[in-house]
Amino acid sequence: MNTSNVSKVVMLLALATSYVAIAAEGGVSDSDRIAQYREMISDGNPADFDEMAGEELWKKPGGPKNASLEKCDLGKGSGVVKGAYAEMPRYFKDTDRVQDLESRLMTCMNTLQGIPEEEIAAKPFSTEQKNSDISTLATYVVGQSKGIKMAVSVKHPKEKEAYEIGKRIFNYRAGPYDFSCSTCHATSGVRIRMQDLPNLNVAKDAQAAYTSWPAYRVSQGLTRSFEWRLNDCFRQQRFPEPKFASEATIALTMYSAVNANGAEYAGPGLKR
Amino acid sequence: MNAKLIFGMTITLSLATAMPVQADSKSPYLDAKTAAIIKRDFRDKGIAKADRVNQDELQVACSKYRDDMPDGTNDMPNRTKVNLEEKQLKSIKWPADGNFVGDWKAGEKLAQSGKGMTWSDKADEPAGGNCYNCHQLSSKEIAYGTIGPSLLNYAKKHGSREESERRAYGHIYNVKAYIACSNMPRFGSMGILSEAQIKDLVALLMDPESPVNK
Amino acid sequence: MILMERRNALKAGGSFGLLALFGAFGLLKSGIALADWNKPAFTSKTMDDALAAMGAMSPENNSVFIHLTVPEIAENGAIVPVTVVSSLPKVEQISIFVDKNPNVMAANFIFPEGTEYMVTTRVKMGQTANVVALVKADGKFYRTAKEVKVTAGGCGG
Amino acid sequence: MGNPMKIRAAVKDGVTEVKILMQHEMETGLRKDADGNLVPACFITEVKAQHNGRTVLEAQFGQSVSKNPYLVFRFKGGVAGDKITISWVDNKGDTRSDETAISA
Repeated sequence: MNTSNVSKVVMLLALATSYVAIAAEGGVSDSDRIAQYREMISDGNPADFDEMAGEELWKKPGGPKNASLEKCDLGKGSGVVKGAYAEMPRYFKDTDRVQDLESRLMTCMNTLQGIPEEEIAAKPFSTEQKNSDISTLATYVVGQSKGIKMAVSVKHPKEKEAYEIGKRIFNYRAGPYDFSCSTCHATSGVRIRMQDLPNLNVAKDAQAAYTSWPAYRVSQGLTRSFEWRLNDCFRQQRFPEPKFASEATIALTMYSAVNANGAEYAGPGLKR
Repeated sequence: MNAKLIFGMTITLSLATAMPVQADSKSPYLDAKTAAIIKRDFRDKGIAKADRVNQDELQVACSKYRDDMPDGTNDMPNRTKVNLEEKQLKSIKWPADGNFVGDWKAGEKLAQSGKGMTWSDKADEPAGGNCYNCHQLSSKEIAYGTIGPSLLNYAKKHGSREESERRAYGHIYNVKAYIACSNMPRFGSMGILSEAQIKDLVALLMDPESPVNK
Repeated sequence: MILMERRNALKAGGSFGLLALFGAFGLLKSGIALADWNKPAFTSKTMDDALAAMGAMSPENNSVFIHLTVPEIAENGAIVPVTVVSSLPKVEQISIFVDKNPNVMAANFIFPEGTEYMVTTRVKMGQTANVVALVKADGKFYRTAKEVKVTAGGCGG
Repeated sequence: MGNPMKIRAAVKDGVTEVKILMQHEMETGLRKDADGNLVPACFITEVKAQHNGRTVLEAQFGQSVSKNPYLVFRFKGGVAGDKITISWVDNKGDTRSDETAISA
């Protein structure tokens, strides 16, 4: 076979392959195409940079007390970061309340570093101009639970209560559009515009959704925390703004996290 | 926001009260505590004022019961549902000129826009219709939601022309007059869209030249 | 593994003096000079202008020996993954364009001997458009293109 | 000086695959900020990859490359422990260089 024959064969093979691809296209849905897109961008997540920056922040002395956060107790003992996020939110004895990650980080930044809580709550989310310390710290902490199974407890009465209150807030319809979380997140197999919506009452969907937050948001070029995720949901619900790391957002986080129990934590994620 | 009954104003429960609770789905204590937390934990931002969390009668009922669920888990007593729908129907202001139809091209633009009434929107900017978020309205637009039914070929599906126009106007103005706890906003009754905007959307649904019916 | 990489990166970040040295001599005066940034090509507003600036007036269409992988739909135009693989012999360079972007040329890659003829990167797309791959092999130019639909994301609120 | 990049390099069957994620805004110069002012262009223009000092890939970028550029390529040769160095320059003259060792 000479070279021109070889190229003819290659050409025919390629044509045959593309014919098969076209024939198969009839069965490809837009959801499949979006899944294909997500798969293609899944490697190379810029949230890795926030994990690195968060680790530096965790270890660097700061605040009026010039102390690091290395002694912060995230629920598994002083300084234990590995696997802590997979068990949060949880009840903390020292504060006598249920706290999510950001709320707990705020406690540690306050008690260990001496930074006033109001000062932290004033800069809860990253912006194009400046990353938020607490959000960056959260990205580092969640990364240390990668691959660990979600096991959020509802054994303590306050944990159980937070879950129940979270469920009620989830179904609370109000505002000019009559929306609640459940307007979009209580039905399986529906989408808004092009985006599939997880049914957060169902384990399979809740697991996939919860374990992929915090996430680097391509459209914003920023890594977003779970508190941000809830905040922006309320914006789109046409609600007023939920206070950062408040009992309301902690309860909703509890509801989402418990429904995701049993799944391996997979964040920080990468989203459109 | 006419017809807005402010609930939750009389809750006097102190959040600091430590009370052993039996946490379950039917607990007046937890209901009251949730209401108090919601009142306390939301604040003004931009045009979205804190009092938006106050529910009207319909919102209270539809937070408690589910109605019109695709999976069939409707648990609202029928009498409650009918009662709510009758009240909502009264809030619909039908066009004085008896004409329901505007410009479908303006309607298509409105249908594409998801803007309106969030804390990042401005007070003087008119809201969009948010239609494509939940409905299919064109066989050419691939980015459509499925929370609501597809509205393709709407004009051919709902009886005579007059009936269809009236039905479309009423559903956009206040869908809750027909389905008490529908997921869709009450665009007219809640002052989200003007009469003229609603007419443009009716035109989008009804005009034979619009992408809905092409 | 991840931890080790992070440590390496952090260590590199900490040693400013060494890096300054890299910056001044390592990259710019490494002996193997970088090819010049092709300003006419990178500022071209149309495909024709860009191809002319690359010296590729009428490249041969060839989707058999250039394999271009892009998503059919991009959920967000800020990241559109692009992979180009060429089975042509003697590939010298692979360039990637987006035909409706304000500046159509996105990237150009130069392949020394021993480097496989493939590259993956990510480009921005302002709207639904064609991604074009241009391959220069043995002095000749070949091209192929695929459309990527950029969709409206989220609820637009 | 630019921010650190992430580099992974692994050799399999005599071919080394290099994956690079760079930290850079990649501003097009066409975008307006919240106040309506144009954000000046700032983007990586050139990237060079070296294996034990030998260039294995050169790249030139325009404004259309995504924020935090990602790059994957493969070259023949390379054994575990060899040094991979990636360097970039942007249009403002800022530079960055990081290195990693090839893993098996």
